[in-house]
Amino acid sequence: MQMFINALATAAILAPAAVAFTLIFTLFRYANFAAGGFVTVGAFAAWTLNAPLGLPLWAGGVGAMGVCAGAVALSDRVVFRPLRGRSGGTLLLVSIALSFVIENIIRFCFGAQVKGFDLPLTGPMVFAGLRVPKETVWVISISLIATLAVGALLTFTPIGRALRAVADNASLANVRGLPVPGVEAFGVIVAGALFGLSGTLVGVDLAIDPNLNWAIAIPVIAAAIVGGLGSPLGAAIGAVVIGLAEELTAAHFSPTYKGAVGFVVIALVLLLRPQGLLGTKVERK
Amino acid sequence: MDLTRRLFLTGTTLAVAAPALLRHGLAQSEPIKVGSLVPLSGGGGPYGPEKAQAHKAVVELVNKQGGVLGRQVVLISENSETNPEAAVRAARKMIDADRVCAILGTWASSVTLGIMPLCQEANVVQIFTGSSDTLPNGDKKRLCYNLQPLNKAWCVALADLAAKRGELKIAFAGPKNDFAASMGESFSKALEKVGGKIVGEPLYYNPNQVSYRAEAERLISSGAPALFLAGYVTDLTPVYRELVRGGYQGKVFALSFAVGPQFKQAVGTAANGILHGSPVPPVGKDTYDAYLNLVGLKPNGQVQNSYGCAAYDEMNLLLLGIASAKSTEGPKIAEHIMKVANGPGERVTTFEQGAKLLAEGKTINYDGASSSADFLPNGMLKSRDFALYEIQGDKDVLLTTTTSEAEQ
Amino acid sequence: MDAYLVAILTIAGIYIILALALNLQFGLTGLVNFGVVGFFCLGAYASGIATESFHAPFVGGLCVAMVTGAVAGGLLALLSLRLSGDFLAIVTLGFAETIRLIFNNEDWLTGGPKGLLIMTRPVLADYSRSANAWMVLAVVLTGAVLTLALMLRLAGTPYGRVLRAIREDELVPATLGKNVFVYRLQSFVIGSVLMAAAGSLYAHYVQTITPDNFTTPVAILVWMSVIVGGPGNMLGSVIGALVVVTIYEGSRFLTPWLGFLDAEQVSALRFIVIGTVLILVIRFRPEGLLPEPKHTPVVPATRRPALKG
Amino acid sequence: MTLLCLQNLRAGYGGGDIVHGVDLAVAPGEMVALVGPNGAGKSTLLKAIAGVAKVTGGTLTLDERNLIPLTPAARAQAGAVFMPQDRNVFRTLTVTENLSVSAWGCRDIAQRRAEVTSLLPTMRPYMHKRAGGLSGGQRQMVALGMALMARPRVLLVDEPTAGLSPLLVGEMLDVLRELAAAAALGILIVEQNARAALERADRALVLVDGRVVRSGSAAVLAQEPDFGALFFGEAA
Amino acid sequence: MTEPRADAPPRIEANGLTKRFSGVTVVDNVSFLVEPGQILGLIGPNGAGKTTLFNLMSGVLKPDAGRLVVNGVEASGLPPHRLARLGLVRTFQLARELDKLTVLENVLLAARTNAGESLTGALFRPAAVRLDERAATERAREMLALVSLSDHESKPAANLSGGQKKLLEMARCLMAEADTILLDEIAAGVAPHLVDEIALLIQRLNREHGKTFVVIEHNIGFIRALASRVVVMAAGRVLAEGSFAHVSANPAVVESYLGQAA
Repeated sequence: MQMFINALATAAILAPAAVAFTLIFTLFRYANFAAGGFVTVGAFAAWTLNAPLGLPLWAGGVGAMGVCAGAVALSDRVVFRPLRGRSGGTLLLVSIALSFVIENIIRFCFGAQVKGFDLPLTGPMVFAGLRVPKETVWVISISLIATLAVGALLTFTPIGRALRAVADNASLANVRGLPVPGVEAFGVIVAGALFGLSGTLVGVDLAIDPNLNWAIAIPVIAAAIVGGLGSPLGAAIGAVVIGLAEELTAAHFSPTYKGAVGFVVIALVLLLRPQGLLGTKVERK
Repeated sequence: MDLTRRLFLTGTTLAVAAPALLRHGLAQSEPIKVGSLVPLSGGGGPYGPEKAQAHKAVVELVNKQGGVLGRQVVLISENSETNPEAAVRAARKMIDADRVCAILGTWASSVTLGIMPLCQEANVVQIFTGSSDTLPNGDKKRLCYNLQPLNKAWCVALADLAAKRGELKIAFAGPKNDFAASMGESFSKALEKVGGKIVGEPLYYNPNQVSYRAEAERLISSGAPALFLAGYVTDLTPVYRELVRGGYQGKVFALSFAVGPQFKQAVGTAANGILHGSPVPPVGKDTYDAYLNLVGLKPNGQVQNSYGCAAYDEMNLLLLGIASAKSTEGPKIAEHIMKVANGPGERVTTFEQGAKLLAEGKTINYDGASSSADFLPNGMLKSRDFALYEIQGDKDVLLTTTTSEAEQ
Repeated sequence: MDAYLVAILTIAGIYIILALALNLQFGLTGLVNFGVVGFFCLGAYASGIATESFHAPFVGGLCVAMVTGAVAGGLLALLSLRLSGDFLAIVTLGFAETIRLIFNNEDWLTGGPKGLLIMTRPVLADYSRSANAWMVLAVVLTGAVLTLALMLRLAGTPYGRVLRAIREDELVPATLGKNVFVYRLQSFVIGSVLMAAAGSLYAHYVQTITPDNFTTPVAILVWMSVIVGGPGNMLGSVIGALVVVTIYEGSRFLTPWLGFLDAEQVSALRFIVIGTVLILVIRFRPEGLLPEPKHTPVVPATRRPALKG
Repeated sequence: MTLLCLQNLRAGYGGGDIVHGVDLAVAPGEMVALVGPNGAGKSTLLKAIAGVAKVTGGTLTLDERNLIPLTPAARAQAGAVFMPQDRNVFRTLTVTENLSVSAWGCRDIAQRRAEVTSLLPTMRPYMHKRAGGLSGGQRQMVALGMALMARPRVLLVDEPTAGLSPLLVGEMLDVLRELAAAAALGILIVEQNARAALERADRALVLVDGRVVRSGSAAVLAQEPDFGALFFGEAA
Repeated sequence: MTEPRADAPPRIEANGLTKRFSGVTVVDNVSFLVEPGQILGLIGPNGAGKTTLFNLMSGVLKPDAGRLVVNGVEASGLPPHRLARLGLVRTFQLARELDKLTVLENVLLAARTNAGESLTGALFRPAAVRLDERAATERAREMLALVSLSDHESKPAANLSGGQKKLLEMARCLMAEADTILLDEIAAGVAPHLVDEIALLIQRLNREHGKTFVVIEHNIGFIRALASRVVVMAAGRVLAEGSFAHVSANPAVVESYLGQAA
């Protein structure tokens, strides 16, 4: 049970980023490995606003969401849009290269020193022998609220509906009078904000340093893939699965192999889903 | 085909011509070249700059005073990135392109060991700070000097402190690297010697992961009344944070270099009560103050730049060794470093004093800023001061200082 | 300085082998293998363990490395090649990371994070240091030249044509009777074997290998070599690898002019530049420095048979 | 009165014209059928009007407004609404959502939806199902409903009966016929089931190789003795 | 209608082939025979399942039910390359030229035997490779000449026009020396004078070389001129079968094209 709480806490960090990854994937059909890079950007943005500039953490988080939304939108405009229509492998390579550029820009600007939020460290609350740190309660609730909010946004609002419509069939959306580029831009911004949120939550839980990039990219992508790359709910559930798998590995096997968990899970899922990420094969011409 | 051929010809011409041109440009360089290979990024990133600064300060001072054997010293600085792969590339450049006679300042044991085969082959002296017990193994030519005691000595000091505090059941955790692995082994032995026992298996984890919750969970559920965390600041911070949040109540022992200002800033008041120890410069000693003044710091009775002072000694020892050997050949320098470091001879604390006496044909014994700088025959430090502290209200409160002798 | 050039050329030779192997997989066959560094690492350790723990000679270590590479490549291919391209990319990436973790954790076999010290070298005993360096260089360059010859041969024969056809549209060669899976498998395994061989050469050249030597940036450099040189062009990979090693090593000599940056920033800048160049090349010159060569027919087109009937 | 007017319209997809100069007019309440053999350019003509295929020459107006410079979305807003042949519903959205999303930017979505459901009452039982799970006939009905959400002046319908059973073919075409009358819509329909279409359309054009080879009253055309031959490509 | 030869098994024997996509039956229990030396026309309105049937026959798709026998060999569910080796090759409705290969290379790829296409051959048998490649090149040039693409042999295939790409596919099929060739709308998008040439070519190959063809075509004139037998499909089923005159007189066929008056 304690383990389940811990897994949930890990899942809570991963979930917003996994949802964002899914969103970008459904909109544009590419696996954006720069996800970890964007989360790192979020963490550093939140830290900059919180620690050196002295803003409260919630303001830092909101700022991080803004910064990340901008960064993701910029990367989409500058890097990915001109490459639309290239093969999935090419885009994957580009996104990996991009994540390296992002990681090193952060290193260039902030150095390799670890950073932490200006946040008092306190002991856990104890319920029936279960230890629940206060931050974990916050992290889980915020993540849950954010995921539900995005779910609600996608399900109930006109723009969310439009987003799903564009992701489903952009050319039909165009004919049906939807402003496709605008809707795509909105989706990119929502995804960016979610990356920023994940970055802030990572910062609450972990030390912030540029190495976060790969450490977070893999579980995030694994969560999204486990979730089926379709729905935000799926990505959130995927995050819980990855969280549990990591906790189990660390508890019963060896913590040093935790890094491989994401990949093993991806491999297993894809083996059961042999058509690969893109679902059905896209006709070449 | 034509293009390929032309490319090939151009390439060949360049490849043949380049060394000749470069050799011409760098012909018979008068200055003595010394390599400074410090971690400016990666796990050792926090400690590299002070080492680089110390190297530079000594070299500038010595050059101002007329150099070594009448020759200027040129410092070649590279970043080891705390990564053996990067360090090997950098070392190769220093050795083959710059033709340095020594490489100073490597910090992580893996880096020191990584470049060791290169240095051995090229007869390049290595002076460094490291604590892995495997360090002496690769030094077949006796070219290495270590200004930090090995883990064994370090662990003896910490185990003593633990015993004094009545903590005899301690669980061990550290990142999966050479340093922590050797620390775990040594600590377990040292603890047994004072009648204690390690709880469970030593726990190793990978640095750079998203969550350390599972590791903290394992430590908490082991029920150990005390923990020894041999991590660097990058991984210690999140592990400690998870421990606090997980409600861990026991005592925590750590290594001083990991619980510096960054750590304290990151965990705040929760750092109170952490016990930590490290090899320290002899605070208040004239040599240490001289070092601080040289790099522009004021002695304040506190430990400052605990690796910078070692770097200061690294450079002084090397230059004195060269002055004594009257040669820039590695094996000769190494031989003479032992002489100037261990004596017998007149005590000197700076290069200037030493060089003067050497020129007069006298023998010297260098007394360093980080320790008295006396070495075992294998190049490892004989003894060094250890200080043990407790964090109280953002400050490191000195509990005791001991001198721990290295075993041979 | 020439000793340094020898060192750089040795590294470049190793990168050339890696780039050629990846070019066979990606440039010719269209297989997106992000696990380059995994096979490289596997070869290095296999060879190191064979020579140090089992006292095999260098050539023995090299053979062990190649066999290990073949087995690992074959298994990975069987597991993932039937599936779509992006799947292979992720699985190979995971393979590389897992290999690194295993070598980092299984100290009894690999020495764990402190690495493996390798005393066996491809040199004759009792020669000077610089002679040794030249001998290692000769061995590595021989390997690179052999690899290049092999690749040019494969690319220039009808075999290479089938691979390129598979890259363009696997259905066409399939409906013309080519067993696409077997070709892909062969291409992947040959590439893996060569990468492992490169790992072996690397291990015996640097003499200390730790898992930290085999992180993703190495894979990025190899990919950059192939992309910049020109996917599908074997000479391009050679030039690409030289360009990449020059950028990577050459940037060291820029440090004095970048005095206003600290060392950390310089090293970060290096990767920013490499990543950006990679993206720019993919965007603006996907064919690389040397475009895929035109394959001229074996019989020149002299006579043209008239349309009969 | 003319609603939609094409003069000498040429169109294609960028690799040479497929439609070689077509004149055509559609009036409100009128249903015009476009028939002809496969590959004659019927769908391309429809797509050119909707803005999906490229117009390369001629004029195209709706209510005397030039449509050519407009994007597909703007043309839909102007009243020229296209119902594609396949992939014409958002499969992952429910029917209600499909309808709502098709009235992007409108304030009276609920009212429009009520209007459309009253025009197409057969949709009622499956309003909350995902469109991907509907049968072919139901899906076509939803696609039609989506087109109607934009309150079209002219409806451009591309083979609405493809893949439908014969019974549903008639039903679908009847619905369109009634719509044209009830909402004073102009309907331009491309239809494979030529006979069924001609039976309901007011006028018809026979397109072969991108040119109109026959046009006039649907009833008259249907009676022509060589009509069948046209579809075996012999009139070309 | 060509009489089936007693000594040879049918080129293709389809028995109850069925294929469903997400619940929709696209090919529904289709059975027919293709005898050696036949030119079989396959016609029907859009969406009748003709191309899907081709995909089933060439192994690109696996049937959900039914059997396929090619040249007397059980071939249900075989992968495309095995079917190709049984002597059955196809073209694609949308030409699938290999963009970056030259026109000549596109054709060379189809060579039936080429020592250089095996790994060991490419590496260890240079003489055989050269010999085979020389023969293949000469043959490929003949094929290109047949489809009037000789002038383009060194162009990348991507630079051909749509019609030329179709011709290239045709040349590739001929190069493959298969005895049964499936042509999917080979004449669509091809200039009219070339369509006639293709028709002549098919006829000649059929008469002189005994090649068997299955032809999907919307150009009814083309079918009428060529096909010795016609299969009409509608809504996934075989609607009628027989000579062109026979099926075009069939009211059900006319209905399927024109739609029934409801």
